[in-house]
Amino acid sequence: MTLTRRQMLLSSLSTVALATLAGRPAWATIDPVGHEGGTLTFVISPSPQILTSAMTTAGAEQVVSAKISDSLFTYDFDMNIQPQLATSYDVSEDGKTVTFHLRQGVKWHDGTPFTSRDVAYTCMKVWKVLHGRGRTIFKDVTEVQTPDDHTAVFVMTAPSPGMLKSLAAQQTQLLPAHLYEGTDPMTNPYNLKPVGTGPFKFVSFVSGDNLVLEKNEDYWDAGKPHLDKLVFRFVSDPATVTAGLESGEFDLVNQSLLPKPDLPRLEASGKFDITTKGYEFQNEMQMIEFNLDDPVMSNPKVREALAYAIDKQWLVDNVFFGYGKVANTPLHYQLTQLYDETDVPRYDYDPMKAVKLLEEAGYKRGTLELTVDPLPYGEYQNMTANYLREAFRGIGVKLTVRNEDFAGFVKRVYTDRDFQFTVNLLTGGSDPTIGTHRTYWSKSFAKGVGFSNGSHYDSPEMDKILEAASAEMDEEKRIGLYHAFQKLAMTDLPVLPLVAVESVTVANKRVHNHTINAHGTYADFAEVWVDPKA
Amino acid sequence: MTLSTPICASADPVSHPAPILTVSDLRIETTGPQPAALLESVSFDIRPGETLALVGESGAGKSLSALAILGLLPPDAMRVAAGQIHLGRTDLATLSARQMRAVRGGRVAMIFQDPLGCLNPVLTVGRQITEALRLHKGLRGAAARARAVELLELVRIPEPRKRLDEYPHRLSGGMRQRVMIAIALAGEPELLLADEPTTALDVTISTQIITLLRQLQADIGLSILMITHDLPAVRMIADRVAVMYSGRIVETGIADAVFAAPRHPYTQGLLSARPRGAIAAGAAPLTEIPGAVPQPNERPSGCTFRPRCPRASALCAQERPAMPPATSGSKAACHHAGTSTDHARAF
Amino acid sequence: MTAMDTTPDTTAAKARPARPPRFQMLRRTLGTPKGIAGLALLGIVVAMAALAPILFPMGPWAMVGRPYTWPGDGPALLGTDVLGRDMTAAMFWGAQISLLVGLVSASVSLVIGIAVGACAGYFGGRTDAVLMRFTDAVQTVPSFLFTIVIVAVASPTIHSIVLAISLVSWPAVARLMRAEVLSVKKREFVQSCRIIGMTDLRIITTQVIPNALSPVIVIASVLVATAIITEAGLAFLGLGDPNVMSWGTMINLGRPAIRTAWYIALIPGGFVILTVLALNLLGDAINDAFNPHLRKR
Amino acid sequence: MGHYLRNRLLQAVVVILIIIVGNFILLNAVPGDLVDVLAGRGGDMDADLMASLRARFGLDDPLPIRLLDYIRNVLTGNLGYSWPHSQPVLDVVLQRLPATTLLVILSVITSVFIGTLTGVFAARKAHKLTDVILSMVVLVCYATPIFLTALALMLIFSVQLGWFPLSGLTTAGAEEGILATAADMGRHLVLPVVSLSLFYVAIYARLSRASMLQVLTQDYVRTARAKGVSERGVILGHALRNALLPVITMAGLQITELFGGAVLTETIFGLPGVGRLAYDAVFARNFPLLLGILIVCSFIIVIVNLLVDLLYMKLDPRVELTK
Repeated sequence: MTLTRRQMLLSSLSTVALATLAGRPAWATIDPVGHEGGTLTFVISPSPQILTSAMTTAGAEQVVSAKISDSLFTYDFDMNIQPQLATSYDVSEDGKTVTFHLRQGVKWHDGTPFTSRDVAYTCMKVWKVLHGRGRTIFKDVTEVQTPDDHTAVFVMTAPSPGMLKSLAAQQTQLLPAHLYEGTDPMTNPYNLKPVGTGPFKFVSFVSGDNLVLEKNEDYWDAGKPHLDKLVFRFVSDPATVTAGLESGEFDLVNQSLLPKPDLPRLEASGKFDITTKGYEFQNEMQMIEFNLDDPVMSNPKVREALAYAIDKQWLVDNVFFGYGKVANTPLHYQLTQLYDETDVPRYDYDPMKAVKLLEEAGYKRGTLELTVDPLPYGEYQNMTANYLREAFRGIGVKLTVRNEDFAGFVKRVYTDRDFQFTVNLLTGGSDPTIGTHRTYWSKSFAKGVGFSNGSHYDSPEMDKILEAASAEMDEEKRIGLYHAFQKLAMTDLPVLPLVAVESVTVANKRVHNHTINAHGTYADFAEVWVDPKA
Repeated sequence: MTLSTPICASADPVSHPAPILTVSDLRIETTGPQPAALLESVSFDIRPGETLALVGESGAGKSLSALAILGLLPPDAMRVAAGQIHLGRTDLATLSARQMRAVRGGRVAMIFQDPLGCLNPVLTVGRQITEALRLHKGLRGAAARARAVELLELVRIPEPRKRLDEYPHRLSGGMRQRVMIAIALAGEPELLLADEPTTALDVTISTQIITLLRQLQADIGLSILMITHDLPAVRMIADRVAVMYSGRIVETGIADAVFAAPRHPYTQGLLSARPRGAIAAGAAPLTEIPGAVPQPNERPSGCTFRPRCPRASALCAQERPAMPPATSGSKAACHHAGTSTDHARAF
Repeated sequence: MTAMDTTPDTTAAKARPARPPRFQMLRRTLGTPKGIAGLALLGIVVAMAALAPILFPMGPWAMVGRPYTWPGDGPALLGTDVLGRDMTAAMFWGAQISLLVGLVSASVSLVIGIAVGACAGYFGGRTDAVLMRFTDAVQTVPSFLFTIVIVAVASPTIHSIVLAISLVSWPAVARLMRAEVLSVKKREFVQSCRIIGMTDLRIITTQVIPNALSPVIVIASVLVATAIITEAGLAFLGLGDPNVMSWGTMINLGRPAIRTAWYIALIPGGFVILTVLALNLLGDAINDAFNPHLRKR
Repeated sequence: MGHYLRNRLLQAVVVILIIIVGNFILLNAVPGDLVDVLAGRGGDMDADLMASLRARFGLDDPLPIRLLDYIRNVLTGNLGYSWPHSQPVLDVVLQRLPATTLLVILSVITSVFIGTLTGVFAARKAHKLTDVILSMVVLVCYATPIFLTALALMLIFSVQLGWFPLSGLTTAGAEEGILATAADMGRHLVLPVVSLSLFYVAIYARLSRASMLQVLTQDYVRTARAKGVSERGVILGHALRNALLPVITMAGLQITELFGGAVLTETIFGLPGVGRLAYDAVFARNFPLLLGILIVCSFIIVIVNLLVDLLYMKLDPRVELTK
């Protein structure tokens, strides 16, 4: 991503189209196509409710829509921009105008040509209005001009460095203006029988069961896709997923949707390709969010005591089955350039120290009772909370685990703020500005808004670091700022990072090219092929 | 007594042809590790066109005799341990299950005490009659229906055609018993076993049913084994009477003779227990005889009536009285039979 | 459970010449093979519940070894669960929760059902119509779905689970009670209570309910069994109280690992079956005792 | 008859109204709403967007007004709109109804048939060894929660033996054609139907055994025997029909319980049914959808109950239309 930032910088000065955008480069990681045709069965959960991600950021919708609909760019593993429906772009000197040159000869699945009008419509009427993240990313866009069918000019009130990294299909999918204009996008029937420009066309959708897509014969990238059919199965039961993989009923599953205890066996069988790549967009962190408004939690000694009471390696080994690393800073270790543990306060497992700290804070052994709210999403947060109950009992703290559903959790934590601490899973994103800043920046605290600054951490020093970092164009300075961030975050400890989670994709070995760029299984799958002999 | 003269179409047993039913030395026991005798040495016969009444208190074994004739004793609970039942010359014990089914409802039909419970509530009257016609006469469809109408007419049911499609619960008690009789007559039986046919009915209806049975007997020459403790009904219909007590027949004879001069103390008690001049509801207990019928497994030694008998002697405790071999008139299984002529004063 | 408290000591029972009929009923219940088997199985579960704090004073959550240790492979008799907790301890403590949930929710739904049924049957007319339509409404919604909704509304704690189960299972009791009260209220003693001017409340509580109670008692064991199954089902869906150890919670935890470590789900499943079986056997025995004419022929 | 039907339907309307009002109030007591969930799923919504969505979804009107609006809409056949699905509630429910209907009908037929057969057979062999063994098997089936049966069946027959597909109602993307599709659905439905049926087989077996034993002691059975009816004729022609009466009532209850109540089975076998839909709707705070499901299910249940009553009347002429 450093590269993109420099590109951004460069292009804003020179207004020169990038040579690398001329065509799809031949990636070294791509397996040469060995077979055309066949069906791929891809398991996801939960069932998507609509088949477009233009107005939602929900994961299932994103996985599905990226196969049907394109956007302007894709990104390689190093987050370098790769062309999709935009072949090149220019940025004006003041950074306030970005011109996209669109690919010619692209047709929607219904035969209508794709034009700049589609880009203008989707950006102004959908992303800017209805898309959670889009509202932030495109908030400074005042207008999308369409001087001709193949040029879209984004006019902004301020430069938006984040925008060019957010134009992948799963985030900012393009919609066919001719089918959406003049309708309410949220109730448009094409949300359920989508018309895109992507490699696969919609065939049928049984909510809660399956979605069938077929090859788009008129795909703009000639010779692709290689699959005849792409079938999505919506299976909520993880044990069923493993069983289906082993029986060959399912080919591919992402997002760690199967029970981690099954992974060693799958790995040993040699029949599966297990990878943690392709989640560079996510970088999930399991962490404890302390409610600093709570009188007990606001005491830093208590927070430190609890931090010492937790054996994070145990969590990595037993809850995550090794798919993750102990988190010693708020940044995911995969952000290699920014991650830095030097001089960052550490809280290695030391229950004796925890007891001592609690006593210093005025809580004798057995006098402190706490409640934890694990995020009800997947089983890992709940299991960690269950571990915490035992770990805290070791230092004489009685912990009650609260079980509530997703909406109840969001309401309790972010609206009512009636909690002591959570075990949460936060998406860091490909850059700290995307996910991590929200958690620590005082200005992102807002009652009723989920997954923002849940601790209500308010430190002018931290705000200064974060604000400087998000505007800093110089990479060295940026690294320095984030080092300061990591030190301060672990000193003040509003949030205790537990595990840097690795998501897992498991594929039958007959499936090739399922993870070839930063989007992983969220990519368009134009390159995917299946080996019928394997 | 409402009827002083018993019907005696065939009062002279000697002049009569061979019996159509002969029960000899029938013994019925409970099954299980310690079998108790429910019926012991029961013998009686019925001649064509004759009505024999089996009389006695509940639990005496009257109904069991009838069920044994049809082979309908509950198989898990009871079995025929000894004795024979001959229908004409046929020993029923030798018949196969299929042959036995042809006897049931064919040569021998049976009607029961509670006509509501005895009719299947979910089937129409017509269906229940035609079923018997199909089984025994091979009649189906319209022919069966037509015959069913005739049968209903025979038992004096008004508007028979309409009744065919009705369900039993829509009919009155007397009507139901007539339907039962119609079903019984469907197979044109030689012998009708009537198990307490009037007990569940009120007095007027009961009389009507008895009258109907008499008329049928006259019309089609039916033999009837009438099981009852309704003594007035017995007087109306029976040619001969057999009095049962505790699984045995204790007295038997021409109905008139038994009624006029009962010889066994039990019969005497039974008759005196009936309030004179009124026909009491059937099920009233015989409070005038002290004590109760003993349970089959608690029967005393010797004469089983001994504990309740005013004439019981030492002999009664030692020796069970046997039925005398006399061939005519009434006879009683009692060591002290007939010592009192005035049965009214026996107690 | 009521049967447990009054298990007759046969010698003592023989010594007493005149036993109250209810006592005889109990003897008849417990004398049958079904009754004996039911009591024995239930006895095991009750003993487990009672012994849990003595045998496993650390509670059901103590981590005793590596997660996913198979039964027999480690110190824990029945193996360890997904977090290395002793399955044996979990089973013993789980017995407490299952019995508690079963008994409390059955009692609550009996109370509601008896009250509603008795009022509907006794007062009749408009009261009856209103109460019975309400009963209809509760019965028309599929009960498990309704339980889920209530638990979700109140968020899953042992209290909300018990409450939800009670709130959906009373209508059967109410119907039974109503039918019985309808016949009881016609009887002379109720009529005479009216004549001497007893208040309705007094008549209902002292005359009507006691005399209409027997068929309701017969279904009590079914209520307990159903409550235990429902709790396990809720926990299986993740709607269990995480702070009590229930067999259903254990099944839920073991379900994702069912291919790797099926024992985690199936052992508690076995205990659920055992308990419900015991209750059903006991229920059958009680039913036979109340309706002896159906027992043996 | 007409009078009876009108009365019954009137009662049904009252019942459904109580269900609507009761659940409306209940559901609005739940913490969190649809927008909270949407925001949570995406992870990044701002307060303005959330407020505007709440306004769109009609979540910011006072409760009584929303309730009245809702009832008015329901009366005109409009069950509302499911925003996350981008479809009217009724459409969403109707898409999910076929799976549940198939599941319910097949399991009712299976369990009534096998259960009654077992029960009658056991009654014929009452207190003999066959009966004792059958009764024990039945008792264990009766004591086994449906989800455990489902789990065990799936583990054995899908996972270990691979005889049946693991999950779903159809093989997505399989060849078309009515016969092929039916066969495919059949294969997918075997295990769910068996696991739902086993418990009810136990119920019907117990019920019909007891009822058969009771019926066999009735006088009319003795009459039939005395008429010379064969044992087979007694059982099939006379006893069974009477013994079936409680079975019919139970079948009505089973249908009631399974419509929407088959959540666990639908979850385990990944069937796209209404039970699962309702379950998801609870957690998505999609209350128009949940209410819609409850209304549609109640409606079906009311109809089923009516049919059961009519069938019962047909089978038992003693039951008269009194109300």
